[in-house]
Amino acid sequence: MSSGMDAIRLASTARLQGKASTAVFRVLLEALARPGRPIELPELAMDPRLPNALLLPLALADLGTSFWVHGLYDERERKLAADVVREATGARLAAPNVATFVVCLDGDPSVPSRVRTGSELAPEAGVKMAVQVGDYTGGEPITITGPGIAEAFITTVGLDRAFLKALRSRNQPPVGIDTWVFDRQHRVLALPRSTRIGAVHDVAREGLN
Amino acid sequence: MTPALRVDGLGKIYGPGTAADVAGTGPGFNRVVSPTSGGIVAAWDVSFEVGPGEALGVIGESGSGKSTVMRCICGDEDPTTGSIRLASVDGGDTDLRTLSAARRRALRVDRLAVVYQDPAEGLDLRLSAGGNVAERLTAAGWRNFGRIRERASELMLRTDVPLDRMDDPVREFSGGMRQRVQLAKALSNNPPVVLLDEPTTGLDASVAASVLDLIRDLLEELGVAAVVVSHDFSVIEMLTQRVVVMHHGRIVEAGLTDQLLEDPQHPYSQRLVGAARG
Amino acid sequence: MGYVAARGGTEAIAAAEELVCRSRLQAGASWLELDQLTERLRYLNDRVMGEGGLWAPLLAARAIRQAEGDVIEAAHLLRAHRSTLPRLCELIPADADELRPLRRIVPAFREVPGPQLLGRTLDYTGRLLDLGDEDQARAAAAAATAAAAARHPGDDPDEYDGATEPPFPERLLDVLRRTDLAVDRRRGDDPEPTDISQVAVRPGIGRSAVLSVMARAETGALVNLWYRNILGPDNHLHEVTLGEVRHGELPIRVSHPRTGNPVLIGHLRATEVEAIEDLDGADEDRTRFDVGYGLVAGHNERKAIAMANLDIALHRDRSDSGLEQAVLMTTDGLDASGFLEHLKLPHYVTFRSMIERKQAMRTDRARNERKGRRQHTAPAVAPAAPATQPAAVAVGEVTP
Amino acid sequence: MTVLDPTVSPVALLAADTSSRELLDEFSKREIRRAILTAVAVPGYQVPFASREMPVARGWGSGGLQITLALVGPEDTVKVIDQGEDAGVNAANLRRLIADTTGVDTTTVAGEATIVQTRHRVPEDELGDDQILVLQVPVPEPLRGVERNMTELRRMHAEGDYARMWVSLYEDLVRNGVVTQTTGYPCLVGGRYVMATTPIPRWDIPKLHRSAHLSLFGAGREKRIYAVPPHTDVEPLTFDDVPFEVERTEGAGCHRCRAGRPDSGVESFLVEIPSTDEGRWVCSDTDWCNRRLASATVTR
Repeated sequence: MSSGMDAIRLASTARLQGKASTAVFRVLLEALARPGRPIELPELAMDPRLPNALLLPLALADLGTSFWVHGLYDERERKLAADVVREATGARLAAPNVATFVVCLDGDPSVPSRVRTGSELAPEAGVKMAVQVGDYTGGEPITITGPGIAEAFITTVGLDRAFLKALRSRNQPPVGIDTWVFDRQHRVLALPRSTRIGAVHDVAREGLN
Repeated sequence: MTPALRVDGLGKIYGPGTAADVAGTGPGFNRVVSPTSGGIVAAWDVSFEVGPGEALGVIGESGSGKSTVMRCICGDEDPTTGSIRLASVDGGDTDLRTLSAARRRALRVDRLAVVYQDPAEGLDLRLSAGGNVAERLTAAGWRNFGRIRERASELMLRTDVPLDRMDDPVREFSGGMRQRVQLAKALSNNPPVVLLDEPTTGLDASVAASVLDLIRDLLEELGVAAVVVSHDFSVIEMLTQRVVVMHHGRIVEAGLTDQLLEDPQHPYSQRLVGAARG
Repeated sequence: MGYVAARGGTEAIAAAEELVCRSRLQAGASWLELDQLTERLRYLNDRVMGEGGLWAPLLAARAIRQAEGDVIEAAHLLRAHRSTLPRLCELIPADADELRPLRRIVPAFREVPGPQLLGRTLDYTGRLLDLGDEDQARAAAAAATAAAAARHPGDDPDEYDGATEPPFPERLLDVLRRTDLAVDRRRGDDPEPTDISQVAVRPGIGRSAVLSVMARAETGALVNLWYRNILGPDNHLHEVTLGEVRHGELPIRVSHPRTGNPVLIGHLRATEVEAIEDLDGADEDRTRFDVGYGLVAGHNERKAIAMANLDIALHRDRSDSGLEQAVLMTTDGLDASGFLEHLKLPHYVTFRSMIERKQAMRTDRARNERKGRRQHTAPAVAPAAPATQPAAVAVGEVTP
Repeated sequence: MTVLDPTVSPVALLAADTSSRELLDEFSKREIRRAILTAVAVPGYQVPFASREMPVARGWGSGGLQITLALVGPEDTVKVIDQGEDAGVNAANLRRLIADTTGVDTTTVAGEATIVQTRHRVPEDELGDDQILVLQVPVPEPLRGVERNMTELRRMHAEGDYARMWVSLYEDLVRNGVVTQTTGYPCLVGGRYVMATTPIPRWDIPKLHRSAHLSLFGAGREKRIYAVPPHTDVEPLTFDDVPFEVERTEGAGCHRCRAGRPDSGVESFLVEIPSTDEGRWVCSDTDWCNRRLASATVTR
């Protein structure tokens, strides 16, 4: 079977319609409103070969939007993912610096510096970015404060220091990147541009308890 | 000591043209229109410094480029070339032209004040006199109503605006009183640099004289750095210690105000002084 | 839990809706057929499609019938219906040169390339109210309809049939360009027409969006904005000379979703206008003309002319005069009338808050009068130092 | 589901599931959802969105309705109020549109709702972290009173340049002795954007400040969506020495549930019945008032 047909077949499992689309959106919204808190994704019919990070464009993209999929390790996987998103949403594939949605499959720290962040006059042009990680326990511990967070807390989100540093440098609210981090346990957490990500590698570890 | 304001090699061309098209303009050619591009070289190669507590005069006839220089410094216009530095911004290391439009506008809140010839440019005539002062103070972060009222009252007293007019719309004020309110607003949060553009032009002679007195006293008291732009040597003589003479967009002479008035070197300066004395 | 009907309001609106439907049905007249609207009230039908932003003659007729002739209500029904329809693909921008004219006039010249074709227009019909006998008129209409149905295209050599006429080779703008009399302001920064149903327009948006807003505007609003600028306080407009005024059929195509090839899906009627402006601004090229453009769905010449004239005015008006904002934000019939009519909604919470402030002002005034204090000095609260107070706040010796 | 037919447009396949009763197609919902997400990520910023025509007129809750329709799923329960009242004609109309076209459950009890759509009020019951408040907004621009030009307004928000707003407060105090802004009091959100608080009364503003719930604001006619996430500062613009005052009337109390009377120990936003007798005040939140009455009866 050609990879094109493969994408069409996979897209049929990934095409979020009606209730599924609404359910995924509500989880993405809930995650964004309460940054740093992992939220369970709804049960979906999506083929398990497809990474959950694709759910961001799958639930929100359409004819009038564009997307980019980034992944250095597996070009076949990356291309297939992009074909699936295009097939399942009608969105255009575009360069990372203009895309409405960016999916980062590998946590490559160069990605935040390559996407659009909007401007003071048009914060809405800031990218919506999905990052796929293995699990949240890995990565750099950070403190999180800002809107949606009752009290600052320390957590890990599965992203390493370099990625978080790149993200922090691009987030100058109201300009910045809204990030959703998907793990492999069917969960998602969000780091909107309004969230202040603090470094804690030099903070006493007791803070984690 | 770092000058409060430093302008280096400032140039402004309206319309087409670059530095290459400046040749053939200026006092030596008696024209400001570039023979190569047709653009208007309103100002070129203008450099000066103003120290804290010092007042510098910029004198010239209309069309000499003096107002262009002022508008470039305060950010109303973007110069074609040159740099502008304030001691209050990174200790004078940063050329203001490299800042974003938003940051440049923010400088007008507490680093730089402008007093325009036409009070309508510096004031909102629909607001009360106190409200105009409040605009500058709230922009600078003042959030205490009583303190703002108190400060506005002080300034009204100091600028001879009757206190019982403080809450009246400026629209109802005479030209002289509007100009006093403009001074009160500009100086309300002690900006380190003040630019005054023909501050008394258009006022009746007696009113102009009293406003001039007020400006002189205020500049002395506040120790701000001031740039006074005027076509009128009597204004420059009264307010400034040093002066530059502008003609066809260039500085043709610079010196101490009293010396230059006494003994102008450049023929254009001589003509200006002659006209003023005559 | 199910549907919880709140007491009162639900019954009231259901009863009102029932009354509307019942009255519409029992109007005491025969049922209004859709073709009576599309064929006998075509200006009305065209206007509703234009302002509704949807070319669908039978749906527009339904909307007019349901709205009992309220044009804005009918446009609202069309647009709300469109909201329920998925947007499956984008049209290929139509080429106005392909318009097959049913009518074409060029007021700027007596002899032009192609014909001056008066066509179907009310312009020179005597504006005398027809008080003829109803039965005779009915019979005449029936006879004419039957005769038209029996006739084949081409039977009558004198009858113009737009469909057989090829597109005209040159429009007036082409002539002006050829003779170097027109400013060329074709530009590349707005290549894909903006679909205004997909974005929130605001000042600074591209010309295609501005033109779309005018094409969908309420006819009366656009005509009024034009006239207001001719005679009213705003004064941004000159009277233009009309180049082309055309009404005709425009072919509409889409890209095939898989092959990408253009596919003809039908025609819509449109009115097109070119308005020629004599440039006289200080920084404008007085040796040339500029041209404003209007194109609206259906036959609606006054709207297309207002649009073309406003288009050129917007291009010339580079100041912050507010004309652009006025065109973009105030000409939509649904926006304006919806907001106007929302005043009929309950407002007793806001009104209560307003009364409360009036009382607070009186209390404050009374308190100050008792104290014999001027009303507008600092409040009795002890002034505290502002949090962000600059280091020095005083002017010379008046330092407190 | 025929998905392997390459002649069918992939977009048509995505659209195919939309049931004919819905007021918004899948793509319209997606566009609204994108705007909602941006709004939550940039608290207080007015995000432009396309704004579809709804079966209600512009200015009649079309913005709130679009947000609610973009949110609701089968698990939701919706409450709709206008002026605090579930039974108001506009609330009833919006509720029936939402329920009829989505099949979602509705309620009048604030605590039972997952989504509360409202015009002009915030319920007296404190909303929880599993609830979303959707506010209908007629005029989303808080600075329009001091500036009409949209380009300049955009600049002012971009630069956080709100001096003229402060001056208008100053002038108001000078002229009138009190801040006369009634409903829709301007607030600074998250220390960054000045936001129009629809026209809810000042009484309701503290309920938005660092709340547990998410608030979404929809302006359909002006095509803007904005948001206050949970636990976000919503500070009414006022001078340090001029306290922000909510609506209160000395001695007034609800003639039904007695809220507001000194002996009741509880306050609510009261609306006036134009009469001179004792019963001239009543709670604007009718369901809250009803429940107080019912529980008082049971207690007795």
